[in-house]
Amino acid sequence: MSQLQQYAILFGLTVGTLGLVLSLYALARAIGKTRKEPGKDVPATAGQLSRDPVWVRYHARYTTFALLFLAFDMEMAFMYPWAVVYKEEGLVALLDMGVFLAILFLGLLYGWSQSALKRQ
Amino acid sequence: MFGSREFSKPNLLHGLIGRATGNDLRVLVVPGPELALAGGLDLMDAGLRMASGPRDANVLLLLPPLGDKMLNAASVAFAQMPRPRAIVALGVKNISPLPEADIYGELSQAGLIESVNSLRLHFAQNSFSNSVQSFDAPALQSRIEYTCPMHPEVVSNQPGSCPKCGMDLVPRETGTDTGQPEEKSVQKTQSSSNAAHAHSSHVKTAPAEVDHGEHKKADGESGDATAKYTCPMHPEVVSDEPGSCPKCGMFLEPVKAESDHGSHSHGSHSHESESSVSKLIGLEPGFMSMIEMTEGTPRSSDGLQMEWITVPFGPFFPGLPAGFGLELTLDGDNVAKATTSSFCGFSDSLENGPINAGDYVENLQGQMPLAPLTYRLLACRAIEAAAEKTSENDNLRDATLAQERIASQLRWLTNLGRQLGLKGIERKAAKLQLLIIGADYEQIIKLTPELSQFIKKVKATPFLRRRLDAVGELPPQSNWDGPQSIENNAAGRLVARLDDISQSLALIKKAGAIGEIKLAEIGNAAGHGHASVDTARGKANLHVELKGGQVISAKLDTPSMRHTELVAPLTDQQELGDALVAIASIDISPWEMRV
Amino acid sequence: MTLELVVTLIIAAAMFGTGIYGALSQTNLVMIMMGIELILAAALLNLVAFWRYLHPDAIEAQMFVLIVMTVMAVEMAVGFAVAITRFRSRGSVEMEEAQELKG
Amino acid sequence: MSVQVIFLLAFGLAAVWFGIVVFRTHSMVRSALALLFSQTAVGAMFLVMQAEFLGVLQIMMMATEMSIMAIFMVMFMMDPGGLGEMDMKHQRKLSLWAGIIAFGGASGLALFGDWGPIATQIPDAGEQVRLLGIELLGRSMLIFESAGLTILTAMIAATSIAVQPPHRPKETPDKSKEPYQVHNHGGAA
Amino acid sequence: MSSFVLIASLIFATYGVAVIEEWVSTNRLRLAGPLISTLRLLGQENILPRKSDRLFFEVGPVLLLIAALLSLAVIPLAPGLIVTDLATGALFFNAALAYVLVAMIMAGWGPDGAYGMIGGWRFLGQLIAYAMLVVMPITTVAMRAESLSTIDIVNSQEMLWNIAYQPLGFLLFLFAGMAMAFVPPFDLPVASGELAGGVEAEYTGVRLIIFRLGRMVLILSVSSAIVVFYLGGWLGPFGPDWSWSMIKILGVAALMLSGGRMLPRIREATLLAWSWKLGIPLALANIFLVGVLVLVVPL
Repeated sequence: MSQLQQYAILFGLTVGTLGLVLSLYALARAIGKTRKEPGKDVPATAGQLSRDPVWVRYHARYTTFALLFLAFDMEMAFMYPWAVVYKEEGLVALLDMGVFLAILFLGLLYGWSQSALKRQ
Repeated sequence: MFGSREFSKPNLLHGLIGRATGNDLRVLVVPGPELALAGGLDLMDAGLRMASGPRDANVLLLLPPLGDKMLNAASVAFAQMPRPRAIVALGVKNISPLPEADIYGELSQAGLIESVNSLRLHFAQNSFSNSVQSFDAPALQSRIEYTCPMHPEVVSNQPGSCPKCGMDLVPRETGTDTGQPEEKSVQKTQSSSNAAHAHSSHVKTAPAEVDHGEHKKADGESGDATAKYTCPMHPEVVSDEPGSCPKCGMFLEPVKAESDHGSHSHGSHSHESESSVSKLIGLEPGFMSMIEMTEGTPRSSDGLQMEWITVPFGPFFPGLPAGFGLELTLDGDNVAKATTSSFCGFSDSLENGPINAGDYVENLQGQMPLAPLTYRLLACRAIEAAAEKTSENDNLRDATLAQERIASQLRWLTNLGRQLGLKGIERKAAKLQLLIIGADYEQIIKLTPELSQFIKKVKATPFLRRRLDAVGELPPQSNWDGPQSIENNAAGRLVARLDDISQSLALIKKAGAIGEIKLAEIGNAAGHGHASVDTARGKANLHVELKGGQVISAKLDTPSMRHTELVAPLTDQQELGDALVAIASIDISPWEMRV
Repeated sequence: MTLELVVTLIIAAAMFGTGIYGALSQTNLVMIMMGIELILAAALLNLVAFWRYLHPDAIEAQMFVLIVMTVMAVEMAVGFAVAITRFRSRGSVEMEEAQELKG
Repeated sequence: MSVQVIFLLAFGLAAVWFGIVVFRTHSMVRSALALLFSQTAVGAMFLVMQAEFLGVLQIMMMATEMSIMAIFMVMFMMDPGGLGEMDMKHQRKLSLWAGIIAFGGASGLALFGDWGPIATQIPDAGEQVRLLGIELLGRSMLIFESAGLTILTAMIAATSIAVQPPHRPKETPDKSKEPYQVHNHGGAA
Repeated sequence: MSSFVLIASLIFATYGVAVIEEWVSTNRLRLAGPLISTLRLLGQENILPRKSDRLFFEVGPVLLLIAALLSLAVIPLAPGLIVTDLATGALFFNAALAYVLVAMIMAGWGPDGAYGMIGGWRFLGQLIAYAMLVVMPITTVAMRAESLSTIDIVNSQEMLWNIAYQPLGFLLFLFAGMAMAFVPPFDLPVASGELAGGVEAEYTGVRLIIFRLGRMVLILSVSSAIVVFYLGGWLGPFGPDWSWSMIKILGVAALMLSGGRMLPRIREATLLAWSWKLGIPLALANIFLVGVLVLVVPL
């Protein structure tokens, strides 16, 4: 099966799931309508109505983890091709990737020492 | 009629769905699962599963006692439950804002099982019916109030312009006051400022420009030598360099000392950049400056000025005590401020004149459903002290008190298990609690090995101590008289409560029998009496004044009243999950809080 | 066959144009970085199109794509670090209010 | 008009349309996720062009990175929910013209440049990954290591800028009554 | 014919995971349980929150289901029984599961509810903790198999399963897999004790069916990935090969669901700290260990 056919199957799988979901929605709509009642469509917070909008500038505490993750994530892109050819290349591949991983680990250690790996 | 979904002629599929709904019941217990356990009802055994919120539930189970604030909250929860839904009332007759209950049963395990079976029938028959009515309740009405985007504390009922900054007020929907548990404090917190974004009007160069310029920004690095830096929260902390305040870690803000007003001419501080934002060169008119918006807001611990939201963790929050109204101001997922209230506090029953001693004892016991016998003992002892009489079976009474303490600690463990996701502990503690509550002396002795084996299992739960020992650090001089523990954190309190169970078991074994708590015969004695009882949550004391066999005045001081002040320091700047576990670890009973 | 190459290049050009419009018109630092991301994505698209249709044997093109992806990630990391510091000291990352950073 | 062109056009138009939505929508999270789906459409175009490893990599990397961009946008932009319909743009005319000229130039180049023979013979997916691996360890080892160094400098730069130096007062402050003098010996000038 | 068998076995496995999940959480084995709760939810009203972001509210659960199904597309139940045998199958599994995060952010941000929003952004923090720990063990598995295709990976475990060959990688991948499928003790976004249902709080009716179905397929795909990468896929001493992979998948799912229940829910700060300070160094050590092992041991 050539590659393009495989991607076509994946695309078909996605469209098939969308079809399943839409048919389920149609079945649910056929079963009955949702009745509009006061207070029903307000976000439910455990017995009280919270009407104020909640879309605020959410203060995430893992910002420094995120920065380190953005840079560290790239290492994965280089590791997959290396892993595939590793057995052929033998020792030079191990040393090569060793240097690469050591460099990245250095960055991680620096972050660790600057207390970036903590809940800010 | 208020529970079923509308469909003209229900067909086979609707019947099937009705039967399926009947077999998969998700219950939202009002006031809370602890009440069911205290009343000896085993919901799991009856085939009901706990719902985590109103959207997840299809059965509303009402248990006595129910105040009107609790009923208002129940009507809000019922309104938010998706149809088909049903109301089951056990041992409760008048549930005014809620519609007529679908099934009435009496408050016992047999009554519960019988009402669950009739509930399955009810769902099978009229999950779908053609005559349906909308449910409405006073707590659901909403009215429009107007508030200024820049100053959330300015609130008025009709449109106009804000007295402080002249911007026109923005409509905002809010509940009518009858629905809210207590007066919404006028000083709304940050939350309404994000409603500010509903305003599309541009920033007018309002008179308030003047004070912007004065407020010099704390440019952390290039602090010039003459400026003084002080901490916004601790003005007495004064330092001549930028940094963070040793007391609270907040960033030190530059203060406008008189001496340096004229002298600052340092490069980066050119006077021109000091002028207000809107006079910056090259700025398009109508530019919505963000500096103005984030200027006044307090800084979080990592120096960023973020917006806070006020989120209610209301009466039916799984994991928190039932009926405990908690409102947290969240900065991200850190708690910045916590305000507590109670949906079912007790009220002094002496407003309408003195009542005789026997009724006072029954009345106090009725108001405290989570610890009825404890407060009955407290009332009897206080009245007997006032009448200088001593009851003969005092040590047997202590055995009853110990039995109730064990039941209360086991309910606390169920709550902790539900909050931390430990289903095994939650189920086992509930089962043991149901056995203990109805047991007489021999049964308790037979239960002792099972109980101590369960205590060992809880202590051996992997990672439980590690999860709890960083949480719930009580401030040093706080008046905490609950179970004393060596380590001052949630893990210490867990171990203290487990030891409390074993001590109570030993006490019951020593007492030899469980005594019935009856008020000694006092005739028409008079005088002052004081008594104090060591309840599961701490020391409760009652001061009673008797005249002619009648109680004229009584002053009750319960542990939960004192411990609610601990909630704020306990949860300050804590992560949300830790704050909730800390609150659960001090085991507040909203029934013991004043209304 | 050149039709596919030209179609891809035109789409990459359209993304490039959108990226430039975005980067120049937005006032917020983070939105400007999104514009740059779009420009880099257009560059990626061109690279892969050239590799696929013109020189499939030159595997260096794929290596070049990996490097451009690294640039995207690194640029975002440092950009957000600058945004955090600026927000901490000034309270906003609107470029309009960054006049004092001018030379 | 082979199947490939149709899919290329479909995903391409989706990518460009999401790119435009990024700057037109008011809600910040919508704009961040629009960019995410634009990058995913670009990844899908790589798949259509049979560069499987790059396409799957692009789809994966961009999902996590653009979500992180979404949280940073929510943290630093004024009205993340888009309730206020605020328009945060300036120098509209200039940027519009710059965009059109850029598009015109690039597409002109694409249309009128002669690209020479179109290759039809492409290594299959597994082969591509293997060749890339050998290339990585062979000729482009220096590029591979310098990419590592770039990532290292990015990590160090990001951490040193973003993380506040921990402020610990040098010695415990004394409890005297007069105003609280904090003595930072040798602190930052 | 084989595609019909494949679809039937996937549906059976998802139903099996749903039965195990209900059995673990209510201590009652009810084979018709998932069917009954699906019918109940089908009959429930579909409430739309008032000022919600309608697009996110609708797309969230559907994207979760599509991401989980796409990640299942590269999992082989038997040598021929696979939806698409991509040459970069292991990478595609990881790419598909990255969109679980996007779905959770949409489902959290959409309905404008406090619990959902906090749950959604918490899951992004959780991703930052587990993402690297998913990637590096897959690299070592690919190292041994010299290819990213999942069928080659299973064939490479002919002599010795990867759980014995690289146990450290197995433990890290199990830890990261449970965090990826937000199975308790890592159920931060949908914590019922802390956030009253979190991201699921605002969903009712048929959208909740899609959300729960997506979650079950996600648990199935994570446990089948563990089986394919570490427990030798369909390799088994005797009997039909697809039965082996089915038994192993349901076994791993049961292990994940019941094992996790015994631990208290982890704090997000602890999860991040542990995975960055202990997880990533261990993963790097695992790469070196396996690197040497692959060169030395002829297996």
